[in-house]
Amino acid sequence: MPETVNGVVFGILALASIGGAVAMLTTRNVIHAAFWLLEVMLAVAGLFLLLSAEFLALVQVLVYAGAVSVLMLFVIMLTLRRREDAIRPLDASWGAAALALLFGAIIYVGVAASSFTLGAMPDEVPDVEALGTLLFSLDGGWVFPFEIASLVLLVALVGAVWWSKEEDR
Amino acid sequence: MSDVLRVILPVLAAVGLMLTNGVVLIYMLRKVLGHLHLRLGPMHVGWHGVLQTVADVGKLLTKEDITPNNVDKALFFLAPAAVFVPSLMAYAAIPFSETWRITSLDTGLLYTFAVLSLVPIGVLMAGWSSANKWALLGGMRAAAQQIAYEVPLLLSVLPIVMLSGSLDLVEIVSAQGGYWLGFVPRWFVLHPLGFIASLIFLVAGLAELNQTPFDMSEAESELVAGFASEYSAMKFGLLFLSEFSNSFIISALGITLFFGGWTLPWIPADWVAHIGPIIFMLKTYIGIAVFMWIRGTYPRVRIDQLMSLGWKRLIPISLSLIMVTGIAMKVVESVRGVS
Amino acid sequence: MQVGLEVFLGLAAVLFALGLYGAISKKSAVMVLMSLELMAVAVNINLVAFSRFLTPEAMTGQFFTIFTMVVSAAEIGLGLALVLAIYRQSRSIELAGMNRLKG
Amino acid sequence: MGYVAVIPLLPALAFAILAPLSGELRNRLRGVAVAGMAGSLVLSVIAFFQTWPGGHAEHPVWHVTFPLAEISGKPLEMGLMLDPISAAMLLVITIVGMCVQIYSLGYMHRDGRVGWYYAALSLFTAAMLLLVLADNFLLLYMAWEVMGLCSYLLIGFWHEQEAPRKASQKAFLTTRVGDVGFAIGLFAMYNAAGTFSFEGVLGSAASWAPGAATLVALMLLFGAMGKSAQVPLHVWLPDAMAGPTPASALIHAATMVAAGVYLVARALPIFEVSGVALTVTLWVGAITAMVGGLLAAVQHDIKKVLAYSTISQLGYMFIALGAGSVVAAMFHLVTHAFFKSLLFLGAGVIIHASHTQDMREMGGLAKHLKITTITFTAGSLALAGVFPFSGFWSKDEILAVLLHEQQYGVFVIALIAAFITAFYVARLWFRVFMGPEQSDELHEAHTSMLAPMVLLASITTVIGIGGYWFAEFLGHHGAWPEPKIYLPSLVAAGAGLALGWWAYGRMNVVLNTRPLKHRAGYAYDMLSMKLYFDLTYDTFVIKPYMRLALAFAIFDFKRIDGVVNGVARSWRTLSDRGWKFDRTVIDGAVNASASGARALGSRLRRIQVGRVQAYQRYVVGAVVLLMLWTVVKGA
Repeated sequence: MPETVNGVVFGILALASIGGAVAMLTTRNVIHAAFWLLEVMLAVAGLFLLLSAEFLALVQVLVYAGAVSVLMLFVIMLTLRRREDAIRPLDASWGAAALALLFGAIIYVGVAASSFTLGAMPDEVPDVEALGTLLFSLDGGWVFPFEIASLVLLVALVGAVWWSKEEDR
Repeated sequence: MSDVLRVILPVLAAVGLMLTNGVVLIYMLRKVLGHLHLRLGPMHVGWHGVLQTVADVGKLLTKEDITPNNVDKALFFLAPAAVFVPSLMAYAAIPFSETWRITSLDTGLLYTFAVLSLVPIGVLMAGWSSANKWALLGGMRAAAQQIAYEVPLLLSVLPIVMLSGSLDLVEIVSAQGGYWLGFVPRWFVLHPLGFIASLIFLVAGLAELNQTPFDMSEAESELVAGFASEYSAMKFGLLFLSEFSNSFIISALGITLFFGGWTLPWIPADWVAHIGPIIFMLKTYIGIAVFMWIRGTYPRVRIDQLMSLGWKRLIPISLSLIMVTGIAMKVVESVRGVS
Repeated sequence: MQVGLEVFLGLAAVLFALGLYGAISKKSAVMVLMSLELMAVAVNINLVAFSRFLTPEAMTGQFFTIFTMVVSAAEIGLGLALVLAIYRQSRSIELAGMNRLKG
Repeated sequence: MGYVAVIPLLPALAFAILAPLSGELRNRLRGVAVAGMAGSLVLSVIAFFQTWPGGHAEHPVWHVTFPLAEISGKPLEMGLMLDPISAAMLLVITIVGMCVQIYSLGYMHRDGRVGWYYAALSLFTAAMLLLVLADNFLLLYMAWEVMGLCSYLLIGFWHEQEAPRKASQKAFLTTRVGDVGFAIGLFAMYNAAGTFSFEGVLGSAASWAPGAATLVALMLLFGAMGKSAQVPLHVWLPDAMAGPTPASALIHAATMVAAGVYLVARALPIFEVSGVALTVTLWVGAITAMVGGLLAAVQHDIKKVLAYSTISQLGYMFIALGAGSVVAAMFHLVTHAFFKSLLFLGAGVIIHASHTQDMREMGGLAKHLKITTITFTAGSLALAGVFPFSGFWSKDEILAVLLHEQQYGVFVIALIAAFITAFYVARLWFRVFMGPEQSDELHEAHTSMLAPMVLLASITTVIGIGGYWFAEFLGHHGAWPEPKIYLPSLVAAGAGLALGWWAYGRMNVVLNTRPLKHRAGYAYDMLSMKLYFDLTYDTFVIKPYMRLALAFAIFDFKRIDGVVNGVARSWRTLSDRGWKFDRTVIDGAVNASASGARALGSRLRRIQVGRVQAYQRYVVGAVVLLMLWTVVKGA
């Protein structure tokens, strides 16, 4: 029974994410594309929930949906000179399509040829508390990579502020 | 079938609560602001005007739903829902009492913030799709403000998470049980670090709600009604409703984090065990009344003042508060360990 | 229906290929950045799925996901700042116009 | 008793705090130096009373060593120790140092670099304290050199002026000559004893190879002569008076110049083994006492009188050492430190009041500077050796030792020196304090300057009586003065004072004629030329050296430069050829490869379209190819 529920939920989320991605690439309106991207992000957050990655799902919503999408929308709106500029040509490219298709096909072949035939998820379920403990424990934990990641973020923040400063340059 | 019921009933309850809350809050806002302005507010429909809101709802429901010509139709229709749904979802983790809540989550606090972070998207959607410069400006202002103040809001909560050691809202409330010195309730608002955190939370929360003194997004004198300018009838109603619902959620979060949630001090817990939700609602409405009090008292700040307050004051303060909390906890721990 | 690891991998592959297509075909810098995000998300699905199926206790993939999220947040912040800076210079965010560093 | 190690540390700490600061801040924080000094003083007093009653000279009261390194199997140890001699020295250094620092608060307060002055003073004090606490000759030598540096810094404190600058160089170089001797002595000592520690060296001195002890002793004596300004290395001390007066009081009267005496006193067993060295010490002391006294008698600069007087008194101490008496030398060192620093501090007040250093322009100060007069008089009488002031007792002890050792010749010289001392003391005193006033704005100094002087004067007045217990403290038998010694001594002092009064005090007028000059013109000229020491050095050392340097310079220009230029010219010719080769052959090859690369580049640049997405496609294409390869290979 739960297997079926899982399958149905996965099917919906997969449809949502792939459909959203396709819509994002095919819509001619940039603003709509950004909203479609948001939809994909939310669907992926759902996929994370399906994979019992509760914390990551919430971070996905908080970061990608809550922050990155809004940032995208802001930049789009700031770089449009007229409202009508939001409508853009479709930019279809057969070469790119062929390349991407080839890429996907090879990955598909690789996955199909691989030995990953794990049918069911293991019964052990990761939980948030263990995640936090592992993330911040000094021995065998991830605290140093985590600190480095925070440094990366800080540097990026400073860089972004510097770049987007209006005057004095 | 009971599984399905267990899912659907709480959702229906949340929707009901949200709608009732909206109706009640409109009346309350009118009355509170009226009395703050030394006037009476609505008086004619029903006893002391209690039915005024009901009449307003009727008006909203029956009005013609106008869709202006140039709007981006899909987004224009989606926007009210995009504002309403996250606001509704946020009720899921609020603990009205130890047992009265829609779902129990280990990460309830994070969940609430994640859901609330989706609100600006709906606002942007509404602002953009309206094809109206007031709406667009209002929407962008509101979104920028909410994005900016989400950061200090989240950061101000982290000391509480550190002190109580959990993201679970129920655990945070139960961490506030007991007394300091035998009579001071262990509410985090009475904790020296928690007090500073609560002040930051109050300011950031007000900004997050686009409430006076931070209501640039719908400053009537500048932007008509902000991102909601072009909306009418029930779509407008939804936007309005979710705004009231948001202030309910922020107030409820504040009550949970700093004022002991559904508990009452000095009264044995089993006496009030069954009226926990009532206590919680009362506290929440007192919090909302404080918001309204501030709204009726303070003038509006300028947008650049708002931004610099958020980025240059609140974020550094809350970051250092986190650091101080960590150090203080280590010190206390080592002192305890020694003695 | 059983949802196995390879199903997640396949979904991620499709999303990645779509993102790749967008990244190399779109003419607008913002659209390219959005496509890059799509690719990053596809990678994250892979990581989390591997983590769930292979190391549910150690959660290695989840940690990597946290780091890729950090990196892609940094990337998107810088990318958008760059787009804004370029827009301020040339009033355009068309990638075709961004060839002033060409030797 | 580990706190003893803190005694030199406190002033060192004060230096470490003050030295890196900016000038302004340093000036304001000079109290740090005073505080460090006060701390050292308190600890020194405690250390002294813990050492009391002394008497066990062989075993230090407190001793700590730590290994520093190992040299060919032999451990090199450094350490500190406290024995009665150290304790007495500690007390003298810290009391005088404290007085000088307090005095300087008033004396130097208008100087713009007073902070640096205090820093240098602190460093000096730290080094001196370390020197007396050292338990080995090497550490002693190190502290010794640091003191030399501080002396250089303080003499040249006003380095904007020419005289202090030259004087500081002279002092540094002259003492350096002695220090070379000291260093050679250390090498010889290590060669002979295999250690530097006092215990090891002095214990084994008796068993050294013949001549080794003499060499070591003479070399150490040479070093001591440089530091303690003994003839013929005394020339730097009078010039050193160009430094600030309080610094002179501390360094060039009370402590640093006494370090030579301390060194010889420490190393006296080696001298006793040698015998010859002892005699040399005795005669060096006698000649210095004589020369210093004679030269002091003809100086007009008040500070130079005191400087030559210091030289003379240090000669006295060497006489005592030469006679083999550590007690007499150390006792005179102690009393001299107090009364001579008192005299210098008094001279500072006098110079301040009368705005000149020339005694001929002074006079009548007694009426206006009452406290200064009283304290200065006490110091003068102590210097002259008048009962009951301290100088009487310590000189008496030296004379007693000479008589006991049957050194009658030196005994007579010492008596004459005492007579001369009394004479120039009287000359100084009458010239400065009596006679008509030469300035109408004479005023007494600030209390912060007078208080240290009063303290030193009271010490000077009473300390002499403690000679008996001082000897006991150092582990020898104390003795009270005997008439056969103190009678001649008193007579000599009285005669000197009387002659001084007759020549300078009798007439209540300014003397523009000099009685002595009239009666013995030739001798006076000789003396006023400082016995031709500086002239001799100038003629026989400095001028030939300069001439030699000039000759070398000319040789350098003419011959060596010619060779160098010739080599350069031939190199130039050679490189000219090389350049031509370079142009045609090597550059040709390089240019050929460059144009080849350019041709290649102009083909390759076509793929550099400047569009991001084109590059992206290249990358993705490459990745796809790689993946294809992997999949195909894997299959």
